[in-house]
Amino acid sequence: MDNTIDNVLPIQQSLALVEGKPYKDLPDDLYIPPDALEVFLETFEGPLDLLLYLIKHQNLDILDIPVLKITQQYIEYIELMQNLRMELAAEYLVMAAMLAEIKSKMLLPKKVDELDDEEDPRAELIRRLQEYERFKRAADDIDAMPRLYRDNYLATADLIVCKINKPVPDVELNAILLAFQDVLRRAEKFSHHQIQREPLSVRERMSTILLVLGDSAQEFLGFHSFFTVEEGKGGAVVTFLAILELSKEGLIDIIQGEPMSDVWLKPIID
Amino acid sequence: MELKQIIEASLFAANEPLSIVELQGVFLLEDRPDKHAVHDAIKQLQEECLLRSIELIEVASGYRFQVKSTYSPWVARLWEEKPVKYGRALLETLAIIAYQQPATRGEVEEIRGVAVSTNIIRTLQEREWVRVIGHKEVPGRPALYVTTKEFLDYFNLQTLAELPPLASLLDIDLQPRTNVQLNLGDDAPTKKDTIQNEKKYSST
Amino acid sequence: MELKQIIEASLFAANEPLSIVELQGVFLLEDRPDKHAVHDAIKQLQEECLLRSIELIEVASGYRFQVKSTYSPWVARLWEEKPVKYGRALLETLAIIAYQQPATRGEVEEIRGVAVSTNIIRTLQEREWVRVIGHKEVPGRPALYVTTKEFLDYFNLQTLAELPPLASLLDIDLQPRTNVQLNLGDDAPTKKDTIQNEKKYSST
Repeated sequence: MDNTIDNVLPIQQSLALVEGKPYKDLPDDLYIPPDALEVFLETFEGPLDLLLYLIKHQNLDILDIPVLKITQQYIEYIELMQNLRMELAAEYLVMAAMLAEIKSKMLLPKKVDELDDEEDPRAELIRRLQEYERFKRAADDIDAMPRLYRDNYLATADLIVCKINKPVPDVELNAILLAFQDVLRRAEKFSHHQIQREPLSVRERMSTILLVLGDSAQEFLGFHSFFTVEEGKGGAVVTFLAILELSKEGLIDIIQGEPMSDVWLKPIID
Repeated sequence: MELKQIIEASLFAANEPLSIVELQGVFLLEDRPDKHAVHDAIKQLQEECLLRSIELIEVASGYRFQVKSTYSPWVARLWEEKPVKYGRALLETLAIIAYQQPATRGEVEEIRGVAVSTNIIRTLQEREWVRVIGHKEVPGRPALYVTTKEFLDYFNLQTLAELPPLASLLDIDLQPRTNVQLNLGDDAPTKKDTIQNEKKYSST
Repeated sequence: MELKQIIEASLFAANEPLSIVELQGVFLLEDRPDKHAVHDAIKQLQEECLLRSIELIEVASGYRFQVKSTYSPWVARLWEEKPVKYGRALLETLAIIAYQQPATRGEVEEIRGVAVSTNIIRTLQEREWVRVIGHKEVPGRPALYVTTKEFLDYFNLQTLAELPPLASLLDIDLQPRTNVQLNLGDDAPTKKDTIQNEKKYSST
């Protein structure tokens, strides 16, 4: 990180706020905790928010933004973040490009006859900043409004006598499958949620085993007590897979006295 | 048995706001009061609350008793958990949907200048503050979000019109630039406020 | 701010009986009233109830407001009809428990990507579709949920294995061909699943 400090120095305005005081320079021996700037960036809700901050902080007129100055500062922030190898949302880079474009347009000499029909290149940016700012304020307003469970609480009194049997809603199996399809689709999109694909018979057996273990007065139960002869080989295999899975999830202990002897199960849950 | 007391009892027991019609519904047909009578009873109950710690207010889906907010510092101590503080991203998204509805996620992102996380939309939907009302007939057919009655109820509102007014946009009337070398001078074009005015709100 | 009113507010908000000690607890140490003062306030509140539809009674775990039983014929009509529809969040939670059992609430939340309200779990348990089979021996000792026989019975299943296997579920066309977008509208979470449980959520 040390070679990045040099690139960082030219930041002109406040680099950071420490107890309300803007810091303009990074002391050479300053140690920047690796996540400090990340926290700083996280307090901004995007490039418009960061720009608004830069503008407000210097009491600049939003209707007459000194584009050169702001662009420079903004880009310095962005470079700082990048030098620190922080992941920047793409939107920040898009905004940097937009600012650079406005800057270059404003530097370009204009032909006199173009002036009338071409609007100030800043107009679109100003419009967006204002639009964002008003909703930012609206969000604060909404947050300040009294709301239930923070400022108000329902005043209730119980009705004891007959809590009328309230009819319960009917549900079709399809509705559940549909709901789960949705969950799966979502989970596939964010593939870090690994949904395991055990056959359901194994899952069901896992529940049964836990149930029996929980109800049993004995501390240990034999493997053989979790399937019946009628179930045949299939039953044994499903049960075996189920206890492996339960053991993997840390829900039971599997104990075997010596090779080829009976396998005993003990719940770790209670 | 007095009308007023039956209504009071119903409101206390209900756990949610009750509309005039719902309040009429607790009476058998043969002695069902008319709306005016229910209204009058509610008025009386409201007056009786003046000196008490609770109030009887009207929100979007009806009337409810609630603890006056002056008492929340004490009442809040009944629960260890602090009331939820919502993040700015969520509040901004909610504000944009509330004031610009029906709005697509793209429109929210356009205004905020950043992507809106699916989680935020889902949280708003699960809280039942926001729901999908249909899909916009543009490529991708994005969902159109509106706020719900529950949103209004939650914030003690009867209609969207009671939301704090949205700050008006200043005219983008770009000042002549002082930077002489650039020579934009007095001829710098101006752009009047082109933002459409706030849409008329209709409650859902 | 009067002692009596703060106590009244707390009792109305609490949703469960409050003991004298709990009522004292809503006051900061420096102005915490003694037991007698709380007692006196409760007495006064009880007297004020004489002409009203509610009463302030003492039960085993403390004091609570309740609707006088004379009013129950009317109030009970509030709940007579209309089964509500279960919300999306509930169905998803049920589905995840069915397919991933035994599952903790954390695991359900992990898959859904959002918090699961306590109300949903409670509704599923009250319906006897889901039960706690034990607690996982990890920090926090979360409850492990499994589906029940009643769940299988309700859906006419002999065993869980009759549910479509996970792997093929994505390929099955469950969606009715017509009116896809209308369905989406209907799936918007229904009222009330979440309101009470507000505080359990964490903001995103």
